[in-house]
Amino acid sequence: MAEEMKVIYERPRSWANKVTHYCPGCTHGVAHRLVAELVDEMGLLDKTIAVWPVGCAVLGYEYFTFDSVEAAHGRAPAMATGIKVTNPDNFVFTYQGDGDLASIGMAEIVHAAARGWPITVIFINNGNYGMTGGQMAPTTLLGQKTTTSPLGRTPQTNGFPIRVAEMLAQLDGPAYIARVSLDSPVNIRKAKSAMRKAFNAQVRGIGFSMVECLSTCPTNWKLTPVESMERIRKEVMPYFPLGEFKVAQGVL
Amino acid sequence: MEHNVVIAGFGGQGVMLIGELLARAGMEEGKEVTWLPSYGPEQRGGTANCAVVVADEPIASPLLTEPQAAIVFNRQSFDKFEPVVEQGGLLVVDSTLIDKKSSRADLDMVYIPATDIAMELGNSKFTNMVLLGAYLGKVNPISMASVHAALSVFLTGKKAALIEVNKRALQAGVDFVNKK
Amino acid sequence: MERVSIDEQQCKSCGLCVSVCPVKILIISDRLNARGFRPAQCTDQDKCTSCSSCALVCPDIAIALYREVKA
Amino acid sequence: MSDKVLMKGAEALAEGAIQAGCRFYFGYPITPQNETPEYMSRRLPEVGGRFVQAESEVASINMVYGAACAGVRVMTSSSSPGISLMQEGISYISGSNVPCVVMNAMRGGPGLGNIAPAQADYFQAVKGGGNGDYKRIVLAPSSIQEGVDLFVDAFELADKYRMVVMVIVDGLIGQMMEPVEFKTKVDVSTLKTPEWATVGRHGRDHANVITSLTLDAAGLEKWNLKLQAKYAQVERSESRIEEYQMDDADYAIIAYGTMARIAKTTVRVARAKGIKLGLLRPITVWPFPAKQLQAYAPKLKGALTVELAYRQLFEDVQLALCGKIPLGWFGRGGGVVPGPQEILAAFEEQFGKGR
Repeated sequence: MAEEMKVIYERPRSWANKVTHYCPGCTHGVAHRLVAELVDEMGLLDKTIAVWPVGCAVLGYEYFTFDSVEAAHGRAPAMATGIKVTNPDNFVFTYQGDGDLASIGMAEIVHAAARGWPITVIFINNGNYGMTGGQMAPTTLLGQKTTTSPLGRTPQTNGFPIRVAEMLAQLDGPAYIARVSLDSPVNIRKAKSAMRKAFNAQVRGIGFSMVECLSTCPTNWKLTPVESMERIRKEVMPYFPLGEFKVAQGVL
Repeated sequence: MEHNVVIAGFGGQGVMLIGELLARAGMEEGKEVTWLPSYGPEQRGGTANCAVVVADEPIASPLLTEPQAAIVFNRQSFDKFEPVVEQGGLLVVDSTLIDKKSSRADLDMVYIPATDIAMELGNSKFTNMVLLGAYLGKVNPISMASVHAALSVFLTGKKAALIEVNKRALQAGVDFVNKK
Repeated sequence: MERVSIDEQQCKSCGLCVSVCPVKILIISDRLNARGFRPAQCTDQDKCTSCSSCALVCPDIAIALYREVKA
Repeated sequence: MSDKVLMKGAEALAEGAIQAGCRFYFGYPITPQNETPEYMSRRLPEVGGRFVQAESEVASINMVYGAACAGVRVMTSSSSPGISLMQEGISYISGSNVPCVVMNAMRGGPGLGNIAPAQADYFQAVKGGGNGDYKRIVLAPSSIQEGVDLFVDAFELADKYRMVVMVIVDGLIGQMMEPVEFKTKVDVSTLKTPEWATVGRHGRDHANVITSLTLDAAGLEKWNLKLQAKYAQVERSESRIEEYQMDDADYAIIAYGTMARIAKTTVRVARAKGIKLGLLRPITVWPFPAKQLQAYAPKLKGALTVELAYRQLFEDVQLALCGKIPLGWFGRGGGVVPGPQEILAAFEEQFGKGR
């Protein structure tokens, strides 16, 4: 039988092919995979330096075949700035969670965005501090129960969730800001195309780019992976709408 | 041999500048020099002073708690430094602005109406040069020629036209102390 | 050769692929892999439409997809 | 005329860093060292480098961390409160084994304190500051020329040992002017990118990863032992001291930086009075020149530690000399700088007339 098999989908070369430490169904793996696919497709493997956060993705560097550094909590944008300044032709991205980026590292992300220098940020918004056991994050929704908001987040005691994408889009520095969701095949396809634009904004030297990814945390949300995906659609998206908030000329 | 002096007055009176001029002239002669400003909030608008050391040997402390000499441009500086000049030291006073006399018998005192002299030369801005001239007329840490050479480092471009009048102001200070 | 190739050692049994498969050919198997998870399994290779939904949602990069082409 | 130029310390040290091959500077303004970043912002672009004003000291040091991972000569500078904020980054950089230079123009503390000269960050610099078992080499120049020369050593040592080198000065050295000569000019084109640097694979057969994280306790202990071995090597090889008028000295003043310089005048004044006083000035305060101090102990009747702090340097002197000779201490804090006579008075009070 003269039949050949055409590859529809295979593991990216940038993927180190290890079993990750992430919990079953956690969408960190999806975001990782999209990054690896784009690095492959855009021929960036030799030029890439990833800056990993403190949080669940702290060991991110284990899973890729490009160069990596590990930042202090929240400081990834500063470290990425230092790296990009020394070698402007390299491709530098940070990968940060919501505690890392929107709480302790808020100053660093805002000023990196305001400087507008071409670095790319993959921002994982799963509404809580996953690694430390599910405490309240700046992105935790009102009413959402966490280990440090056991009765549910209230504005009186905890303030309001921060919409980072919209906030950074107010600045003149960024070239591309989008919020995507990793809840379904169709949205994951859209997420990848947003990330491609974000990568391109850097590769083409246009400026700072960030993609906020609505993600799940089945373990701390105490939901199954499938229920977690549903929660994104039902509860998270109404507060954190998907879309492109900033698209500078030349970003494609 | 080591010469040291504290130069003190209001900010804007050219206190720091003549200190730096002295240090630069010393360096031109191949001497060891230090110039140490008092700095901080008091530098802005208030009193300003600098300590200058010119020596043949490497300089130990640039900080002068008992200077050999002080050049004072205003009353506050007089009050601050007159008591601490070392025994037998020199105090140069702009008598146009400071009507006080020292109560210390051990000091070599120069009361010079420096602002008046500067006005006669055309502008009170030359007061600092007149006072520096008076100091140089009394002690000779460096030659006047070196000071002249250093002047040309500060006064360049359009300001180069002011070199001559600054030299005259320096000389007026020297002449005042030599006449006495 | 398989159209849906699942690396059973990478699979953590999250079930996301099962939930998105439009032709319902994925199930969680009864076997345990070396790390104690019951991996996903394809029950009917011939029915796979190569839509890629399973690979897209798989957080463990455990799924590869192929399609026959006539030589 | 020689090649000497009259320069302010804070600017001369910046030029010294550039001559030493530093091409990247990240910093945040704080008095009394603002002339350093200002100078860098003018000069670095002229030599093909980059200056970045960060949003905080926390960001500065982490930018330095990023650039250090790329294997370039990079520095930051700050003053005491800013250096406190940098301790996080300094610990990470140390834990990751990458090189950089940090300058601290120490000022009066604690808290906001003031901007006057102080040495109260001695413990922070030589004992700790950030988390974990790490050390940095700490150089303490006492003149502008020495500072400029030490900057060359600072970058060499940082690269050689892959560690943080801190240069500690104060506002007095930063604000004064002295003639200075730039004797060494490092040709940056001769500096090779280290094989460990994260600069993109560019054909390399493996990924470089720089991290201070080792979750496995046995593994982290092993890493710590490696660091400790390196620090022991630095302690054996790199401690430095200046000995001034020590040949016939009965007594010594032990002081560093600005304080040592002022104490030099004390030595001269004392000798004019017939007191055989000398000065032992640690140039490296870590590694502390304990062996050199101990070598003098048999000849000395006593030693007075003088510092712009309260018994910080004194603690290291005690560790080196306690029980060997009588030890005295004199210090002023809060930015007060004692003059040479005040130091001599303290000496005479504690050791008599020195005869």
